[in-house]
Amino acid sequence: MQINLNGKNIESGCKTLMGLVSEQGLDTKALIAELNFELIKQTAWKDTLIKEGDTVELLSFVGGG
Amino acid sequence: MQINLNGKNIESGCKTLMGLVSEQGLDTKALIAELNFELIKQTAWKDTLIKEGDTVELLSFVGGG
Amino acid sequence: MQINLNGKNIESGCKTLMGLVSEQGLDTKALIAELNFELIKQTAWKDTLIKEGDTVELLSFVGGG
Amino acid sequence: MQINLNGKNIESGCKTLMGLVSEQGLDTKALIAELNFELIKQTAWKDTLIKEGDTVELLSFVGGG
Amino acid sequence: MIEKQKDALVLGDTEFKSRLFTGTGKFASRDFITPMLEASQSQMITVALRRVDSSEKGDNILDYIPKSVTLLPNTSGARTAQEAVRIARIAREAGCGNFIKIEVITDMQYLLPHNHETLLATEILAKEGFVVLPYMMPDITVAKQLYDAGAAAVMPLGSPIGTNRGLEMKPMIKMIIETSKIPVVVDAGIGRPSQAAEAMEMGADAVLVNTAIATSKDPILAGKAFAYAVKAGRMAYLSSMADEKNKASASSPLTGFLRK
Amino acid sequence: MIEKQKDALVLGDTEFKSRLFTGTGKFASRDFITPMLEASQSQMITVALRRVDSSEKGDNILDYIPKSVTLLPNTSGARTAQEAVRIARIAREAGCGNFIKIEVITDMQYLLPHNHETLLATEILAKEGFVVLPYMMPDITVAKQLYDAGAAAVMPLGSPIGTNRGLEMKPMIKMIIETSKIPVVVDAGIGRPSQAAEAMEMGADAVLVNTAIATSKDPILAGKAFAYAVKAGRMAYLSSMADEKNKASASSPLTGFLRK
Amino acid sequence: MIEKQKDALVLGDTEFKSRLFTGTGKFASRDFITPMLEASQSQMITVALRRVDSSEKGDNILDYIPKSVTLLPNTSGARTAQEAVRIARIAREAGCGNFIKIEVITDMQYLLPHNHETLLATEILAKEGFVVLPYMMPDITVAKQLYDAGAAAVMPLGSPIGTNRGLEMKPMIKMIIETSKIPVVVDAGIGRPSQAAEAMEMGADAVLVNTAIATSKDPILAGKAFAYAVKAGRMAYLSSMADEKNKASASSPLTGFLRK
Amino acid sequence: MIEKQKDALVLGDTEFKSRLFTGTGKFASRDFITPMLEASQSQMITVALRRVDSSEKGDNILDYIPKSVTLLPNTSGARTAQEAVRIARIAREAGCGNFIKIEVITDMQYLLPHNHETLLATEILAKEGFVVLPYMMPDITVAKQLYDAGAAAVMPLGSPIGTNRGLEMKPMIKMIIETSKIPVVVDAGIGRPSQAAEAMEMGADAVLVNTAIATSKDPILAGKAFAYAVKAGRMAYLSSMADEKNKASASSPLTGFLRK
Repeated sequence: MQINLNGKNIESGCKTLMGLVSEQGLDTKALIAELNFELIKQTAWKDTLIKEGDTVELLSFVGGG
Repeated sequence: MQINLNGKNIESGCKTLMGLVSEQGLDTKALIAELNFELIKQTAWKDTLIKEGDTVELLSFVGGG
Repeated sequence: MQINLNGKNIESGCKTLMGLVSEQGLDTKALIAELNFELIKQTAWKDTLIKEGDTVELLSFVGGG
Repeated sequence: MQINLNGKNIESGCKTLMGLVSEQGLDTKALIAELNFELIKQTAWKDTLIKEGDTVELLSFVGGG
Repeated sequence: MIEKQKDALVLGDTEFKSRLFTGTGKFASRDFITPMLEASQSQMITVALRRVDSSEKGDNILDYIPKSVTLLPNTSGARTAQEAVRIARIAREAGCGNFIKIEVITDMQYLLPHNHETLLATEILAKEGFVVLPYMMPDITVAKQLYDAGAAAVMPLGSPIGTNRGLEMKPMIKMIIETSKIPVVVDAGIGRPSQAAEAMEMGADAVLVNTAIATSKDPILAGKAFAYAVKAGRMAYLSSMADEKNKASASSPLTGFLRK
Repeated sequence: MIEKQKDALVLGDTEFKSRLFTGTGKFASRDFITPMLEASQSQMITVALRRVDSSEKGDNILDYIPKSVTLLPNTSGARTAQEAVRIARIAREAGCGNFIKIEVITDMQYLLPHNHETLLATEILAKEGFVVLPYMMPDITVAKQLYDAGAAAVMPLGSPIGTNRGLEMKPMIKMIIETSKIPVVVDAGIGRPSQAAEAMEMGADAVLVNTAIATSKDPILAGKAFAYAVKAGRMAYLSSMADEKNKASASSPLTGFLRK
Repeated sequence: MIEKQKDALVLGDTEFKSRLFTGTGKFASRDFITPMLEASQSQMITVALRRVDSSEKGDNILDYIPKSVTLLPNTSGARTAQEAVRIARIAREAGCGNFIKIEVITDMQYLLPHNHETLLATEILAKEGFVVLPYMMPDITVAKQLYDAGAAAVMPLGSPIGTNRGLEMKPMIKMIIETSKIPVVVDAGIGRPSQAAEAMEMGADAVLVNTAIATSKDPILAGKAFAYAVKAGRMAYLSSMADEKNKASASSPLTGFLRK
Repeated sequence: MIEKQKDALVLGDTEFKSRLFTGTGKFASRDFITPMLEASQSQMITVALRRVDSSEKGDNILDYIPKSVTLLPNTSGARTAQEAVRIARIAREAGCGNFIKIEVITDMQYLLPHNHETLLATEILAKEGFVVLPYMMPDITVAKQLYDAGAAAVMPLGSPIGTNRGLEMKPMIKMIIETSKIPVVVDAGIGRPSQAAEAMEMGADAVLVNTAIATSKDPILAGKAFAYAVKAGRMAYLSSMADEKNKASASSPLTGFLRK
């Protein structure tokens, strides 16, 4: 199915947010996830289902002044 | 009758804007008049009637930077 | 006899530098003495004779930047 | 004969200051000449004899601040 | 930035040969105004608008200003965009032409302008066909907004009005000059001809000087002094002088006098 | 300090209407010198003296300087008082008149003058009837010694020669101006008309500008710019403008527009 | 202004002994962050929020910051109030606490903040219980509006971010300090300990330093240097030193050594 | 310039860990001196020498100075090299050690030092084995002469004594630091810790501060403040911070928050 990840449309077969994150090969440690502009705590990722057309933002803190 | 002149309520017997101006003993040369927030050209002052409760502003240009 | 003390001519009856210093009622603690432009250590004051026309400077350290 | 011109020892056959100047191929217009540290006016150059060991300085005004 | 070949400053449809704008405030006597304008050759001068009170002598300050000089009424006294707009309309209806200096101040201690209210007033008055010259805190973001709002120029302050402290805000003004698509006029705080020249050297299109001229012991001579300084600074800008250098460089040949 | 009523600068027996002194160094072509002098109306200009070498084109720099302009030969290249004295004598004997700018430099990195050798040269040359203008590090003690030694003026530097950094030494120059019994000419480092104006505003009697004019893209326009700036600064000084203020003060009436 | 007797800076419910705020940007390696915080004893540090991309090494910058140090997420990247608000909310929900540095920039050339959008974001976030520290152009009018909007402090810039030019905006910052009812933190442009000390001497309540520490050859020593400077400046402010004087005054007795 | 690896300042045979020199002048009470020295950890302090008069309380200022602190008698009051030499000899014979600050002043208005008399005194006293620290007008030529004459360091003034105006002579001091083969101590005019830090950042080896500490409302806190500032400036110098930049550079990633 098609979902929008960090502004790009991608094809994904994952059913959960956790699945999507692993699929992207991202280290979860520093990760922050928004599903349709709502923040999802990491503990909830594996139970959070994603569906066609969802918008996902994966963010993290970086150095800044 | 009562009119509001430059923010103060005054008692006046004048019927025209020109009358009011002379009553105030002001030199008309530099004068600008608003009747109820509308500018009245000097040429029209003598034909401009004023009535109870009117608001009159008499202004002039001064030095400024 | 006449001696010159700190730029002023004074009359003194003292025979020794120590005598002169006491005569002036100065606390010796902080005092530095020159006799005829030569420094005399405090220990030597009582044995240092002064004679007519000698020049004596009595100095001390003060606050300075 | 050997003379010292502007700090360098040179060989010259000229008998007069004027001769030396022309030998150097210098435009006389802007020229100032010292013979043995004494200024010689241009009008006198042709009558000024130079001899073995003389020191000649040829100077001119240049741009400066 | 102005167009170099033909060095005139154009605001609205008016062309200004003089890049020195002056003001009518603070003169010991109004009689100084006309000769000061002559001496300085200034072609634009500010005036303010106030309620009359019977005590004032009634002569008209406009009578001291030759017709050839463009009037620049200011909106001093305004504390909101709305008040500024109202003053501007009265001034125009009163026959002062359509130039307006927007001045909105809520800081009564340092008399520094309120940029956002100034922006709002600029939007309204530009739409009404005024030639809008907003007096502003030097702020590159606001300068761009004023341009978008239709301002004819921006007038950042050099330092607080009447302080004579000159270009305290120089770095910010410099950035505005570098990036502005409309003329930049340095207004307020210029207390010395050298400061006016400095503003012009860095590329300002004009300066507005009132206090320094009006409060000098000889306002006519002072007006002339600023006129010369503005010209000097403009010429320096046009002749593109060399920048500051860290190392000294001799103006005479570096060889010793009798050395090689 | 100059005498105010009749505002001319007198050095030796010569009276100068222009308070801008110029120099002949660093011009891309000598052909700029004559028109620059016309444009700037400068009445005094410096030249240097050097050994010729056959390679140089032989034309005479003096031919580019109108007779009405006073020549100010400098002693550049001198590293001791003795060398400076010798150069001065040659220059005078060569018919350049009796003005001399003493310049003795041993610091070959920043080209800053040697005050003590300069003082020694001044003593000798003043006795020989020269009109001595010593170029100096701004030092109030040395300025007084130069006066005692017979200098006609003192010429403290604004900043190192050729840097265009302006009045870096302003506080020291200010003290010299305040206390000097002879004219003070700010020499070296002035790179902008605004800086020349600033020097004049604080009471300098004249400025000497060479590099900034000679190295600008348009030396003639630049010369004119400095002439205007010097006049502007002088007028400002004479019209005694108000000082800097810490508090703002309105140039328009402080009453709100429709408030009392 | 802070309360003198007990000299601690309070923002929200948190008390800060150190008046040096630091940042996590621009370090050659994140490994400098922890020791820098130890050396500087800074108790507040900024972080930014961005989209991840797979290329980045995934370690968490927050792991380099001891729990005792307050996190100050900034809204860098925001070009409108709405974007700033969204970043602030994410940061808080992500467990970074409720401090937020509002940073809204549309000027991509000089990176100067947009005061009006910053004001709008402050109003919203203060209502939502954030401790709002807005980064701003020094503008006394906007500073007052930010106070009215509920800001916990104002953070005017000293000079453009990353320039190390120090307190270019000193006069404006001074006026803000004089009039502000909330703490004033000088943010951006501070490139030297001396500049940090200068800000504290004039009464700033704290300074935020990132670039100067992170880009120095020895960020740990540099962090310590700024810590000392901030303390020095604060002590100077509290010991109220004498002002500048125009006249010299001797520190030794003025009598000549052997004179009366 | 000092040797970096082992960062101690060596003058004569003495090693100084503290780069803050202090003075005993102008304190409201001598009782401040001992605690100020403790708080500031200063290891060198100046004293002056004068004729006594019977009115003075006779206690000894030297009793307020711990033995661990090096005494630096000054020659204040001297108007010639000879007077300075005489004071130096008395001070040494009186048991104050062989450090001497040469101070020769003839300018009684601004109290600026007489460089040439100072040079002459330095030559004589260095030959007699004194550790000579000459107080001087910042003059690169004289600094070199003082080195040749055997000075242990040079002490150029920042601004006139007691003015608290800081590094007015910064450009000249900078050149001296760049070229000096002996330590450079900035003496006089430093009125704020930030100014002391600034001097150290540009590479000064130490600073001498008296008036600013002695006349502050809390001389002990002020002494500590200057100690911190000197350390901060020194650390900044050793950690070689980045220079000023003309262009801004972000401390957070420049990508928009949700943009690429």
